[in-house]
Amino acid sequence: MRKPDLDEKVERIALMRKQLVRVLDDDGQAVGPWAPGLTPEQLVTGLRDMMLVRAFDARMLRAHRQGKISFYMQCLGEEAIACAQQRALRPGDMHFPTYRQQGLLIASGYPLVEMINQVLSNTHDPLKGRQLPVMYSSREHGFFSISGNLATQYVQAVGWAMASALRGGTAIASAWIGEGATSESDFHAALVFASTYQAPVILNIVNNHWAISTPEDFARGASATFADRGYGFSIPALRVDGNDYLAVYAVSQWAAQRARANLGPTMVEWVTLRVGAHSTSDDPSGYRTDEAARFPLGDPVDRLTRHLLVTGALDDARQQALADEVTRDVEAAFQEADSHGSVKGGVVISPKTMFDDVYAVLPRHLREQRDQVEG
Amino acid sequence: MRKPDLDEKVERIALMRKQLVRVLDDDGQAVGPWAPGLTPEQLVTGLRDMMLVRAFDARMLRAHRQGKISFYMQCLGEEAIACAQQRALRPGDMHFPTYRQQGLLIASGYPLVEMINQVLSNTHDPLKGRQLPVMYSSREHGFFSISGNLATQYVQAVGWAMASALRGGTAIASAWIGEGATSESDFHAALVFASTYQAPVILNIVNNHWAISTPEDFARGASATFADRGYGFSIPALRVDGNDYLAVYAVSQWAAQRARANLGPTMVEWVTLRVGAHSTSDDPSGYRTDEAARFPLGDPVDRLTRHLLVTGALDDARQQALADEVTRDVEAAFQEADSHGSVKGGVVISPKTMFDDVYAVLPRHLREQRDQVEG
Amino acid sequence: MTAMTMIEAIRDAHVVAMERDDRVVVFGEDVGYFGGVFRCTLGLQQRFGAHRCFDTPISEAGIVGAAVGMAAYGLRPCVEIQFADYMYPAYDQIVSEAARLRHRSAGDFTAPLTIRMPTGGGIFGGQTHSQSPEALFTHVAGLKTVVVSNPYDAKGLLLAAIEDDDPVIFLEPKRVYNGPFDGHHERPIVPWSKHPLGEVPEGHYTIELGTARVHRAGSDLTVLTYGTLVHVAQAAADETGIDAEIIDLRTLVPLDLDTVLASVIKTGRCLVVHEATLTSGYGAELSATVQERAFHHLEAPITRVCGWDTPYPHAHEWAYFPGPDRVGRAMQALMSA
Amino acid sequence: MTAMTMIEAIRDAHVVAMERDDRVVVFGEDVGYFGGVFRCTLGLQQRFGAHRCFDTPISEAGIVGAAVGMAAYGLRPCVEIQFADYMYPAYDQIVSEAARLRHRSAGDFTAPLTIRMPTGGGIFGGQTHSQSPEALFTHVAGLKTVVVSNPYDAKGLLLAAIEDDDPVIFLEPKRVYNGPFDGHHERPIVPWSKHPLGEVPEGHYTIELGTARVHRAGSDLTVLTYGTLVHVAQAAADETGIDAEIIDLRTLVPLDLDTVLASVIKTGRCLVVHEATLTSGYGAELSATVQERAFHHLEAPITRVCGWDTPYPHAHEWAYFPGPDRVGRAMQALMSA
Ligand SMILES: Cc1ncc(C[n+]2csc(CCOP(=O)(O)OP(=O)(O)O)c2C)c(N)n1
Ligand SMILES: Cc1ncc(C[n+]2csc(CCOP(=O)(O)OP(=O)(O)O)c2C)c(N)n1
Ligand SMILES: [Mg+2]
Ligand SMILES: [Mg+2]
Repeated sequence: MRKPDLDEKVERIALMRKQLVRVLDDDGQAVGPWAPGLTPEQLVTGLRDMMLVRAFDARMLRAHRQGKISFYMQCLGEEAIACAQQRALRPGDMHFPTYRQQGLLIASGYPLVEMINQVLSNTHDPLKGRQLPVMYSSREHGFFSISGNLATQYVQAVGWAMASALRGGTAIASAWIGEGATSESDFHAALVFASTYQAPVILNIVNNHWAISTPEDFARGASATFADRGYGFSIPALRVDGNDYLAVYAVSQWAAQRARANLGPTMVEWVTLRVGAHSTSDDPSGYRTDEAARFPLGDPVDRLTRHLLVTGALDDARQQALADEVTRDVEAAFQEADSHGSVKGGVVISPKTMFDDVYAVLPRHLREQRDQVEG
Repeated sequence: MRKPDLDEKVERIALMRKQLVRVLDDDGQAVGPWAPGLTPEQLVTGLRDMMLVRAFDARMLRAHRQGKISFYMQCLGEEAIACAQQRALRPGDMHFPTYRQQGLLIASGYPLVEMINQVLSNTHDPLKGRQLPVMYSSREHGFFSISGNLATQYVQAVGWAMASALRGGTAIASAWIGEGATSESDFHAALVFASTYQAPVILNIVNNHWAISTPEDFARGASATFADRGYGFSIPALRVDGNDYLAVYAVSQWAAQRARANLGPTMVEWVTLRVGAHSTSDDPSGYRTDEAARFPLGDPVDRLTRHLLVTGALDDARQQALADEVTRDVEAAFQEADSHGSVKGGVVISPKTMFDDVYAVLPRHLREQRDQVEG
Repeated sequence: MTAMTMIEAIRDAHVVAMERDDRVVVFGEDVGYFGGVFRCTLGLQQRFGAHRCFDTPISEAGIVGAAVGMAAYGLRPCVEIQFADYMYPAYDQIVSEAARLRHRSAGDFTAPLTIRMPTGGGIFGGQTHSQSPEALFTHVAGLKTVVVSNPYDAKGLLLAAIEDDDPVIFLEPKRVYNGPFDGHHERPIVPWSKHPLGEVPEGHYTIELGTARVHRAGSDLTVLTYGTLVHVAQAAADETGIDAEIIDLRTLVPLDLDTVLASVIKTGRCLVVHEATLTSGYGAELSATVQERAFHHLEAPITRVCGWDTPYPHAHEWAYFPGPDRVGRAMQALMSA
Repeated sequence: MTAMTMIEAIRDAHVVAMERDDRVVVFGEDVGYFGGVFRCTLGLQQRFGAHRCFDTPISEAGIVGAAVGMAAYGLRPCVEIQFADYMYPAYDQIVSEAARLRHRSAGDFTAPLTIRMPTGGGIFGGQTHSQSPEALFTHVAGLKTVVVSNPYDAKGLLLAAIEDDDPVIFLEPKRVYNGPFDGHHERPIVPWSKHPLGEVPEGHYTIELGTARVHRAGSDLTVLTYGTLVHVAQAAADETGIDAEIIDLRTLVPLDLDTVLASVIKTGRCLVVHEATLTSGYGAELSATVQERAFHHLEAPITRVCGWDTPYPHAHEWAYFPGPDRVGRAMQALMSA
């Protein structure tokens, strides 16, 4: 599919929201104008990012089965989207993620052990045991504190981008949402503000076809695509193969360039599939058959691997080495984090800390309440 | 502009959201496929409806200047939209209006004296003095209780339409909103639900170019039109000359037929101008110059009058008789209502009635509170 | 009589209501095909069809807004908000619309709808799966607010709520869905099948909104509470040996003031217990009201034992939750005050 | 010192804040070009440019949501909700986001923003231009809630709010924008220029959040109140001859408990007055707290005089509003209780 100029008129980009931007073809070749021209090293890094995310998820699910954690959310099958966009953006940019963008943190080099500390709610949890597992936060790594309330982050991202523009900054914001949550009201507020103020923001919609038990149709309604929503605001909107690392990288880069060149917001619908359950509290067998096997877009890790093998950037030995490496990294991080206790094991930081950070300075009524708590 | 079949594909209607449906040409002739073919009597009735609305507004503004009422909102220049749509729909249909659709009530034959009783908050006020002037309600006349909170009614209309469809009814709902209020979140909820459930509802957007002091640009953002919003949900969306009684009638009828034929929602952007102030509390001189004079769409009353004169359905004598008649009707209604007191004059129904209707049955705590109120 | 969990009792109430009145429609996120994340609506779509029970887009404002419109049409919607923590996007439709429609239209339009939502903590849900927002509803004139504590009441109160002509907020503490949790999280859960309040009559019955239930008669002090904390208060009474009269309020608005005052006048001491944040919680209203009307009967200040004024913390759930120890200590302090 | 209306004082606080700190940005509906429907931001856009003060689409959720994002970036947004009655669409962003951001991220992100909104009735605004929703904020941990009653305080408190590192809800009773309205709606309005609290210092000063002000010293009873009702209480004291100590709380959360308790312990009688709906209003919290901490000093039950539990009615505004007669009668009843 063609690649429009950064400042091409939105009407001319219009039809692309019904098609699918793709770079990797069925033979593992990178084809067409969207091919991002990454070096072999960059591509191997991308593959390693995705493998690390996958290994991380697998290890956490194992920890869940072992009763070490109470809750987890994997992103199986969706790894390319967050991993590639993270690499396409710059330090200083700010992502406003959902609970399914662990790839952003991992590809940014955020320490795995910190993530696991959070998931275990142990004595080293950077969030001090306050948040459900996977609700990470890291300003330093451009990862906004995840909210349990869907869609709120979408308009916050627009506000952050407006602030950057108002201050003459070059940093951009990237907003993330699942296709189901586009039904929420804050999605609309975000589009209105992004369109009116032409904020430097990427408006990502991860269409993984499911919102817990509800198929994407309920959020999409009669539209052909979610990208249509952007078009209704004259926000250039593309629909992209989200399981194609190269396409994700290229489109993210294009959208980021548009934002940085003051050409305003870009919406991207990433088409993918939630391969696993919604969360560890969910059992999809009650509402869907096993689609993963026959999903046409394939597995993002396999597809990038194939490309690297076909182009000779990778061989079997290196691939195996990578696999061993990520497993080792994850396991080492897990062991280290596990040594700091967990909420399941009853080893957490002092409950008195729950009164901190409600306000910048502890007010009297919270001081009095804290004094009633032991520990 | 062409008139599509009721079941024409939304993509084929797409471009019409950028154009303007119009029937009355500059010479006062009804032209093109949208001409609704109304009889001369129907047209004179339409003219009379609009003249009555205008006379009513003028009388209320006079009452405000005289200190008889504290607040009023006129619809000067926008009369055609509500008046024509009311006549194009059927008894049993339900409108979910804003405060600027008094034309719906008047064209439905709702007694003027009841309206004025409400505006005066007198002893005969059907709303018992509870609501600000102009916040009418009449189930019987298909006019849903007006809310002071913008946009809430839009999704309620969709719910009402869904209910009608679920029950196999033939009644449809008509949702109303100002262009400024389309920024509100409930507008989005309405579009999502209307699109997903294909509810039999007309989604009216009255684009009168102003939201208090704020020009329409702030709500519209980068889009060319408000009708674009509907297209983002694959809801057929037209843009119509709202000062052309015939165009309003024809498009309303078309949208109603679509809804009744189970072809789903239709969005209509009615292009018009708020000629007067936002309300009697507002003084537009602080934010706009007098645009009314040079507004290209003209005056809806003049334009229909001209058409009737040109086609011979009206002559000067009949026109004068109509003018006298509406003035007389309004004045008589005002005198009658005025005899029932007003909040400004201190004559209202017992304050004890404020405790009624909070619940279906008065609970103990409200009984006790009521006992503390005198009167 | 059948032994039922609270989930089964709620499901059964839906079935009875939908069979008796075809104006009853049920919808919400994951409510239709799947039967709800807590399975409270399981089987309704299969039994009554997708026009009576259906899934919705993820829009709480849309769910309640559409329900208001449907109720104005003449239906009786009973909708689910997946967790009470997610009701905020619907708050405008609840407060400005459902609650006020009858009053502002002088009875011309009404909004007889029921809004169900799971509340409360104790499942390690963190700050957005644990909230108890009842005070945000009790402050709003025009709403009735119900909190259930057991299967028997849940069925009877839900049927009453659906049949009520006013909007009813129906709060379901999720920690007691499967058993009468008494705060002893370290012990195995007792199932409802082993509890008398798990015995649920078949068919139709209602419990009048606005009537409290004396959960445990006693003479030492009065505990005003509701939801999960009813069972916690009972454990605290049992464990301290204090003869507490525990009142399960069931309906917060309208309040069964007669039952409340009779008890406080009898005991002279009053403890208010809830899981929600203390400041401006519903306990404040209870304390203020009891104090106004029974001042001269009070032998000690009315005490509140509530959630702390912090978000509900994930790892410190049990330090936050007002468990039997904290409640028991408050009882002892109140007896010696 | 300059005589200012409360509107002018608020405008002046904006100017001072924007001059001192270029991170302060101001926006809302009709706030930019026009200067706000109550003219509180008049001239700011002209003076500081449209990148510092601007109009927004009509979306309260968008206004607060964008402000949270801007605050997280490092700005200090001060936004206006046109009427408090229209804050509900923003309630999720306020409660779930602004209030919790610091806590949930353990200080990694913060939301130092100020949300101003006109509150209260007395202008025949009907049910959607008259509400006082303070209790819906005081229940939410993480928010500070301020209610102003006069120009001097308004300027000092608004500057403190903007400089505060936490989200502050800043409530402006519109009935006292132009003068110290004492509830005698039948009399001509006294302008602020004739009142000592209308004297406002030039330049920068702040009033610490969490400090109450003894509006009138007295020994017979304590009145806990805020906003417009401060002036009503004063009228009631003057007219009944009861030597009431009137405390203008100014900040509801955090509460200046020392000032409150010292007064109640001194007088032994406590009257709580506010315009918001009684049930679960902030008065309930005041009553419950005072009762808990000063029980043995109380000579009579704490009494609340508040708005009725109905929507704010247009025509019966003065029957709803707790005016000097009702407050005066409650004072007399309290003295003879
Ligand atoms: C306001 C709100 N409503 C409901 C929920 C419950 N909920 C959590 S995730 C989810 C599904 C979201 O689906 P989608 O947006 O498609 O994201 P995905 O899980 O597929 O990544 C729901 C309904 C919530 N967290 N917040
Ligand atoms: C939720 C909400 N926010 C703000 C307001 C205040 N307000 C009343 S009318 C209005 C402007 C609406 O403009 P528009 O929708 O274009 O309708 P018009 O007045 O032009 O008919 C505003 C901001 C309100 N009533 N409700
Ligand atoms: Mg999804
Ligand atoms: Mg307008």
